[in-house]
Amino acid sequence: MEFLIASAIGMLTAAGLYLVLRLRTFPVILGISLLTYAVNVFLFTSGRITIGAPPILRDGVSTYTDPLPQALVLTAIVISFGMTAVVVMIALGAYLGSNDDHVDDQTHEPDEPKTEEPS
Amino acid sequence: IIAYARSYLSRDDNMGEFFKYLLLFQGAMVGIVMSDNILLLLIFWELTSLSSFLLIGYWKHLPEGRQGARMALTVTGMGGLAMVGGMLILGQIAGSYDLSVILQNRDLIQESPLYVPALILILLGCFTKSAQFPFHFWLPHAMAAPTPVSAYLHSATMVKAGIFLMARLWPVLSGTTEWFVIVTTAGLITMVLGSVIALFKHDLKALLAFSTVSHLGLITMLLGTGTAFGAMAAVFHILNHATFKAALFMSAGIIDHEAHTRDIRRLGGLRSLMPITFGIATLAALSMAGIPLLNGFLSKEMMLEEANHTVLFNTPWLVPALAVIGSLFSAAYCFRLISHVFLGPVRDDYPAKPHDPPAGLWLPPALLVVLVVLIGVAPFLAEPFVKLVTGSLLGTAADVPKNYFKIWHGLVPALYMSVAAVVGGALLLMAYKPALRLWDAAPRPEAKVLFEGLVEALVRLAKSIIHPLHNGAFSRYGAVMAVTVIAAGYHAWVTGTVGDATRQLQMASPVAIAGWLMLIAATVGMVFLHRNRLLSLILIGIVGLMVSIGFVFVSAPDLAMTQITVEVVTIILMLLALNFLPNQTPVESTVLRRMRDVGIAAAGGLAAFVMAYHYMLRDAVTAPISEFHLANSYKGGGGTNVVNVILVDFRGFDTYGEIIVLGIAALLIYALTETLLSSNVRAKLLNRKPDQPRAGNEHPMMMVVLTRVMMPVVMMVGFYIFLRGHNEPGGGFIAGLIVSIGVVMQYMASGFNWASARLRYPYHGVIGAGVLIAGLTGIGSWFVSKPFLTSDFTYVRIPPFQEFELATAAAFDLGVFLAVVGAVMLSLESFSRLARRDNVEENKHAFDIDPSRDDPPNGVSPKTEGAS
Amino acid sequence: MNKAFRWLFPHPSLTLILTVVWTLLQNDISAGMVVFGLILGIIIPVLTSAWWPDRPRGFRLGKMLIYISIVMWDIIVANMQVAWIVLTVPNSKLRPAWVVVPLDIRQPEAISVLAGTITLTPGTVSSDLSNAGHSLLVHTLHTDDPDAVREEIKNRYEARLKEIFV
Amino acid sequence: MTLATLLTYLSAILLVIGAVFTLVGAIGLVKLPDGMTRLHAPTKVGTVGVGAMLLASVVNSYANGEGSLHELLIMAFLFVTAPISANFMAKVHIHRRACDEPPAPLRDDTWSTYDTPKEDLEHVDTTV
Amino acid sequence: MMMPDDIMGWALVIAFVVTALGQIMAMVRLVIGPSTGDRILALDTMVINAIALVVLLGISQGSRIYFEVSLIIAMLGFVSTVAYARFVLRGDIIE
Amino acid sequence: MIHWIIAPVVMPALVAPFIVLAARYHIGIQRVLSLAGVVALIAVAAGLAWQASDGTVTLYQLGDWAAPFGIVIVGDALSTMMVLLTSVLALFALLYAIGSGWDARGRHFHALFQFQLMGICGAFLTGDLFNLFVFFEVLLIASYGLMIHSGGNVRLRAGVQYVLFNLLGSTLFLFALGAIYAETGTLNMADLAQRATLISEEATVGLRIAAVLLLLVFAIKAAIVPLHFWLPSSYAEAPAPVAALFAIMTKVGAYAIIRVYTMIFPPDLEATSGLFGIWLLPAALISLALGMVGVLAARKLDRLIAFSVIGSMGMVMVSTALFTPVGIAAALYYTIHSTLAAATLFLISDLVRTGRGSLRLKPMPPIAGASLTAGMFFAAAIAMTGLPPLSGFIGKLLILDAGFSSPLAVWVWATILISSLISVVGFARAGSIVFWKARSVAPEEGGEPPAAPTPLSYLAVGGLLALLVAYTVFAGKAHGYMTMISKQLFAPDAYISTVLDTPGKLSKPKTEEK
Ligand code: NA
Ligand code: NA
Repeated sequence: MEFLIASAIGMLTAAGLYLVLRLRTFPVILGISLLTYAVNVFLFTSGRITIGAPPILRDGVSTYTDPLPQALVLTAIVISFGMTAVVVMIALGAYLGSNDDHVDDQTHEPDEPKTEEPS
Repeated sequence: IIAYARSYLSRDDNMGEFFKYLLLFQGAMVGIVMSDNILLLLIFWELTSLSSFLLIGYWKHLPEGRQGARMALTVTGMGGLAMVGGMLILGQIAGSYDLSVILQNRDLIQESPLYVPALILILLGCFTKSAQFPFHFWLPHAMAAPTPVSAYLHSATMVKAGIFLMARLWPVLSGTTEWFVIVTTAGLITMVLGSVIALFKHDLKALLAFSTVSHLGLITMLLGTGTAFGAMAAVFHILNHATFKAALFMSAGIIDHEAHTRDIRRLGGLRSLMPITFGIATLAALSMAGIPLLNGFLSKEMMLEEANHTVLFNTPWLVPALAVIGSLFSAAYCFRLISHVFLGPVRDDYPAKPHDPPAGLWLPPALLVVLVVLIGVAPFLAEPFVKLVTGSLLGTAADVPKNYFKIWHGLVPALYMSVAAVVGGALLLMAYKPALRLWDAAPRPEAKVLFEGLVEALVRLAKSIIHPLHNGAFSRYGAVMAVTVIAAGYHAWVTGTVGDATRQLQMASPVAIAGWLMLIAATVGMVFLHRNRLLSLILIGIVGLMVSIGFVFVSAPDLAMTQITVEVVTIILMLLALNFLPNQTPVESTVLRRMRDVGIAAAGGLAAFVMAYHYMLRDAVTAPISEFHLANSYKGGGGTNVVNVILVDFRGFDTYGEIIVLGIAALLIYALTETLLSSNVRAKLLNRKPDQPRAGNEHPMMMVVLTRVMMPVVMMVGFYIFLRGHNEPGGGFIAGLIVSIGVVMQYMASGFNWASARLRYPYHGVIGAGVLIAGLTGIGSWFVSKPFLTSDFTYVRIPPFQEFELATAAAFDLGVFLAVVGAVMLSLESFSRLARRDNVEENKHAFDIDPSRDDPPNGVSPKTEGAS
Repeated sequence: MNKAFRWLFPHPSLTLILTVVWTLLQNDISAGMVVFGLILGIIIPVLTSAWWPDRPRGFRLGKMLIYISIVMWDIIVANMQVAWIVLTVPNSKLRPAWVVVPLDIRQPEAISVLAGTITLTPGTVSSDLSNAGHSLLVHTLHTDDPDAVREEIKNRYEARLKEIFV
Repeated sequence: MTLATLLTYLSAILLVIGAVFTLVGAIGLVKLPDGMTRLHAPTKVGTVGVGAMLLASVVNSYANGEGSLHELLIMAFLFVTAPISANFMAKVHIHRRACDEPPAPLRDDTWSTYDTPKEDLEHVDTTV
Repeated sequence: MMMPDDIMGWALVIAFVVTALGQIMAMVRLVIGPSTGDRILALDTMVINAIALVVLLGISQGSRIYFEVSLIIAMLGFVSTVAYARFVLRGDIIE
Repeated sequence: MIHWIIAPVVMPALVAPFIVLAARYHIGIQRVLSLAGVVALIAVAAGLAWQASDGTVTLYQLGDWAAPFGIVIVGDALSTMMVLLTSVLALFALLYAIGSGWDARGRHFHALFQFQLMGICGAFLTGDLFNLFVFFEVLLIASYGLMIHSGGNVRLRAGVQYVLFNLLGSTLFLFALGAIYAETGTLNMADLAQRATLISEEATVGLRIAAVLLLLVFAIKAAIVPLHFWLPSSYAEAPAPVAALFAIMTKVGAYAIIRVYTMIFPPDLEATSGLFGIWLLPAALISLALGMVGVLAARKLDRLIAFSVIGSMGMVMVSTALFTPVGIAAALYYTIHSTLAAATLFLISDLVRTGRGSLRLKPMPPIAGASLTAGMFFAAAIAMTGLPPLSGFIGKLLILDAGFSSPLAVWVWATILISSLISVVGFARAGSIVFWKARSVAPEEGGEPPAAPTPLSYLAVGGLLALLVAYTVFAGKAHGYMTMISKQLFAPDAYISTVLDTPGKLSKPKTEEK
């Protein structure tokens, strides 16, 4: 069991990293989502694995899985959801403005006049 | 000097600014002299460089001004930093930054291994500031500054700051061979070099500047000898030089001001035109040349005397010889100054008609010259002052020499030497023309060009380092970060010790293996199929589904529900975005690059695997705090769903932050949408053509009909999940997502326009209300003098309902619920507002095709013409 | 009075459904739950009624129940048939076909229910509606006689629906 | 042979039935030749399979004494949503021309999916 | 009396294994496609099977805690299926 | 029950939603509310700082749950000082935003600004690591919003990278937290400090991994090379007042490092010994050098300032990485200085932009309000490059002094001295190009002269400069205070006992139980 979960975390991380290193915003964002899955599961496992013992108090039941990591993961899921929405929006805005969804900002010299911000 | 400057500067220059800088500078100089704490001294020291930068650069529009200023700042700044280093070392050795203390610890300092570095650093500072070889080049280029400045700066004070400091530290630093060799050599070379260059300068000020350099060299050399007599000579010469050089600079200024040129070749014959200036300048120049009865002569005698007793590199004749050569050239340029500027025939091609200036200009130099003569004739007047200063300089290191100041010492070698120098100088001037030709023929480096070149080269180098490194290549940034993290983690791992596993491995059921297989398959699929973006979205849907199921499997129903709902909303968001983005990701990176990325990814994956596996097989060092949560969730939190109690009670503060994150996300998305729609993007969006022909029937009937029943049910389920969250899986967050998805369902069925036209929620308000409710619930506990977010609960019974719980946590959860609904809906709304095109008219009805509505029996509906 | 009723119950059947759903959710049929469910069943439709502007016309619940039971039975039977087809008939012998069903019923709800029924009774998937909603495109997995399929649909289901949604 | 036992047997049987149907659905999904035919197996056979399992859960709950009916709700959801999903997927096949051309409708002039907005046809040809 | 529980146990094992198998087969279809419709269908199938898995888990643990999960999957899986389909059909899923 | 300590978090967290709820369409009301909020924040922060100045540690148990089971807010000298710094900085950034009209160039500026403050204050005050993560996210997502405020392609493209990079950072943070909890079973810092000592030397990897990951997370925030790549573009492209506020964000990373690696993983902790000694100081030195070289290389004023921020963070980290009381004290002194200096420079860059229309380091026609702007620029540059008489010089001396004891003393001194020479050259070059060369270029025909900045803008900048001067004048006092703080940091017992020995709802401290 532990091996399955750990290897799944590893696999998700690897795939996530690979996609994060791609050149377009869309795969990069997907990669980050994969990383988020990986880290959420990892964070969950920090309470170790217990099967069939959800942390819902029941009379006469004494073993529960560690509830704290679950709460933490829940928070993490929510936050990374917000983050994903934001990064998708910003990436979209950048694409709509420049018709270019490269994540690398090399289409222009960072200091050339055309980058001047009219403000 | 200030008096002089006022009448000198022309009206159109900004006097205020100028005097601001000038006074700043003076303050700094005074500071250097006064301060007894070396840190304070350093401050003033740096301040002089700085203010001189501003002073020199005062005439901004002249490029020489700017470059001169920057060169001065750079060179002296560098020296200053060296000085900082040296001084701090000194302080560290002496254990105090008090100058008086440091001066007490001569032996301690000179025995310390850090003495040499300290000495070198400090001398670096002094030499740069006093323009000693090899840093003599910056001074003359500071010439662009208005005359009084350069006069003051260069002849009188700033450059002497270095000398002053050498003198000040003389007791602790001098007397060692390092000191002697470095200082004396630098001094001698500077003296000779300076005078030689000065002789061949045509710009009056340049000539004077280089002569200053040479005289500073002289003084340095005297200090370098390390004898008390040398020190006294130095002090005396400082005094004399200050007088005649300042006078000369002012005269130069006057000439420049009157004749509108400083080029010696264009001057001459001014004797008759401006007699007063002539008198002043001549006396000062002769003094500088070392003619008896003028103060220059006296200190020069002492210098030659000292030189006689100085043996450098075990060659007794070296120092005297150089000294003579130096003073020979210096005599030569003094004579040249007199003859080529004032003597000779009156010319008719001066740029302006020169005549003596008003007293306001010539009086100050005149006074100085009076001093020159006075001291020259009656040296004993200066003697007490000089000896006093020397005494304070020597401190405990040595006693003030007994020698009296007199004009006639008898036929000592020094006299022969100075006669030789003067005569030689006169002869050299007669042979000036050929000598000049020789000089012009001789190749020599132009300091300014070198400096500019150096700085530009530096800048180029810096650019070649910085710009390729920070060229916006995120993929490289990410790679660097990943590698860094992995490396640091690996280092931590190998330098640590691995304990034995304390937990048993659990058997994996076939179902778990199947789920694992699918997760892996989907993940790998993501990597190989990510170029087809829609497909990769479907795959990530699978990943999410599997993770959720996995959560159910490992007894985390709350997580599973959250994951799956978040999953759905995320996918909807991504689809909304993908609608604008290209549907394919082209192949761009080389195979090599992809190999590199695979390597990094594999390493990262391995690291994550090892970590996870390591921790899962070992227990925490002691019982985790969650035991408390399990034990007190019901007693103290009034809920049996411990996860939910943690979220809204034990760690409600996290949740508070979490919903705020969501709220911000929505506000941000909304704000950006507004910005985009008010920019040129709007037009682009309005007449955007779909990248492929769309199917007909925007709002299918069946979907709408279903939604009408489904949506209310979903709402109810959401409400249900919300209510029971505290005791069973569920809670405000999941409920919020469910409800929003219900609304989205409606949007998808009947379209955004139709749905929001019928029922418009003020999503901003919902978010704000949510966050406020959560916050106010927290504050509520203040009124029972409990900390923020302290929860309380009670059980009430209203027939016919059975007893149910009322908890403040529920109010907090309500805030969460509202914030989530508002955030999700506002984001989705913003996204879909981008998609509004102007050529689509708002649909009147919930769905397009409705025979019961528009039914000409077996007729043709308005939509049909023009269909394929 | 009538207006008040209409306002309170924009969609009585929906209220009923919601009440049932609530009791099912709570998984206990106590008075309190039913009452609470009823309250929700009233509130939610009122809140969302804006999205259901045109009230459905008459609707015969009894016949509907009969219809549902028939469909249930068909589903069970037909599922076995399809299972058999899937397992036994090789792809080469499989005879899928399009069937076009002209519609006599007009009401969206009726059409939707019909389409749903067709889809749920295996072997047929209602795939599309004509652009004015007068015929339904049905895909059959395996049949030799499309017309028979059409007839069955019209007689067995559409006829009944016509009586349910008047 | 108590009622509980009977119910347990019943739910076991239902489980197996459900399993069989689920499997058939999956097999159909893999085996059947083209998009439209593949649509048949899982959307409904699968649905019934899950339905059976849900029933099993209900029965089982009664077998264990605490009766619960709420699985029926899930069933209801599945049964009302399945046709819509199927309909949409069919539309996808039709729109993407992933199936053979259906005959023209009897009364109207085209199927709603083919009813592509005019402005789309101006700049791209419909063959995707 | 042991028999019924054994039978139940076996039935559960069969159900679990078969459903898992179903998932894997659906995954195969999802990967090989060929058309987007097939892939959406595969996803939809997997969602439904996922519900089955959760229900089975509930039965095997004799716990009702997992009801909400399966309920939500049932409700929302449908939404994502429709969303994918609408994207293929119309591009804009909320128009 | 005294609630002041929570105010810096709650106040902005109430002001912001109220602005969203009530004043969404009235920039005027927004400005008033926002300003009022910040002023109140300053008052509270000042009070808290004064309260903590005598070494008292104020504990606030959220939800009345005792640490480590609940989340606690802890106000000690360091955290309250940072909060005060934040609020003061915020005031001037806000004044400038209003004065320059930046806040009206997009939606929700003030709400985001308040949320940003909430996040920063929370990060400084919290005593719980996961809660720290949450506040990091709050301040980050608010910063995303502020950074892309008013849009524009360049800004958005820079924004994408900024967000993505920080998302990676957040992910790393979660990995670290998972490791921490898995290894120690707690999240409360004080409790961690105690549990870390329980680790046996046969099994240290768990804690070491956790510690190093955490350090890397904070290093990203502190923009230490090679984790600094997110900074230049995002700070350069961010609206000036936002960039000014961002000056404090890098310090959050520095703060976290100082807090965690003096209290939880102190230098003398066996389990984590030799974890980062060999690379942290060098990395800091490289950051310093690279930042200042960047100053020399930059082609635009805003990027130049951004690089100088990296450099100054390098300075802070150099001093921090010594992990000696003297070093930390110097680091703290320099932290405040560099925050103010960087903020001032960013605002000035916007003055230049307003007057000149461009920040390119190319000779251009004279700028509106040149002399005043120039004066301010040189003053700020003097501070940033560490020339006397301003606080930068003092800070530099302090750090050099602290570095004397390090085994790498030679490197430390060489890097600091040389890099500050480079920065002097860089700033002098930039200044003379922007303000002096301008005289030699004739204004091009047709182009209407850009408007001069508003007085309020100048007031904001002037205020910051005044602060810098004051900070220099009272350098002695300030450094004394920093020394006190770093003493407190290296003797965290008071902190730990206050946090862990205070009973809460349903719980007594361990010490009493046993
Ligand atoms: Na994240
Ligand atoms: Na697209």
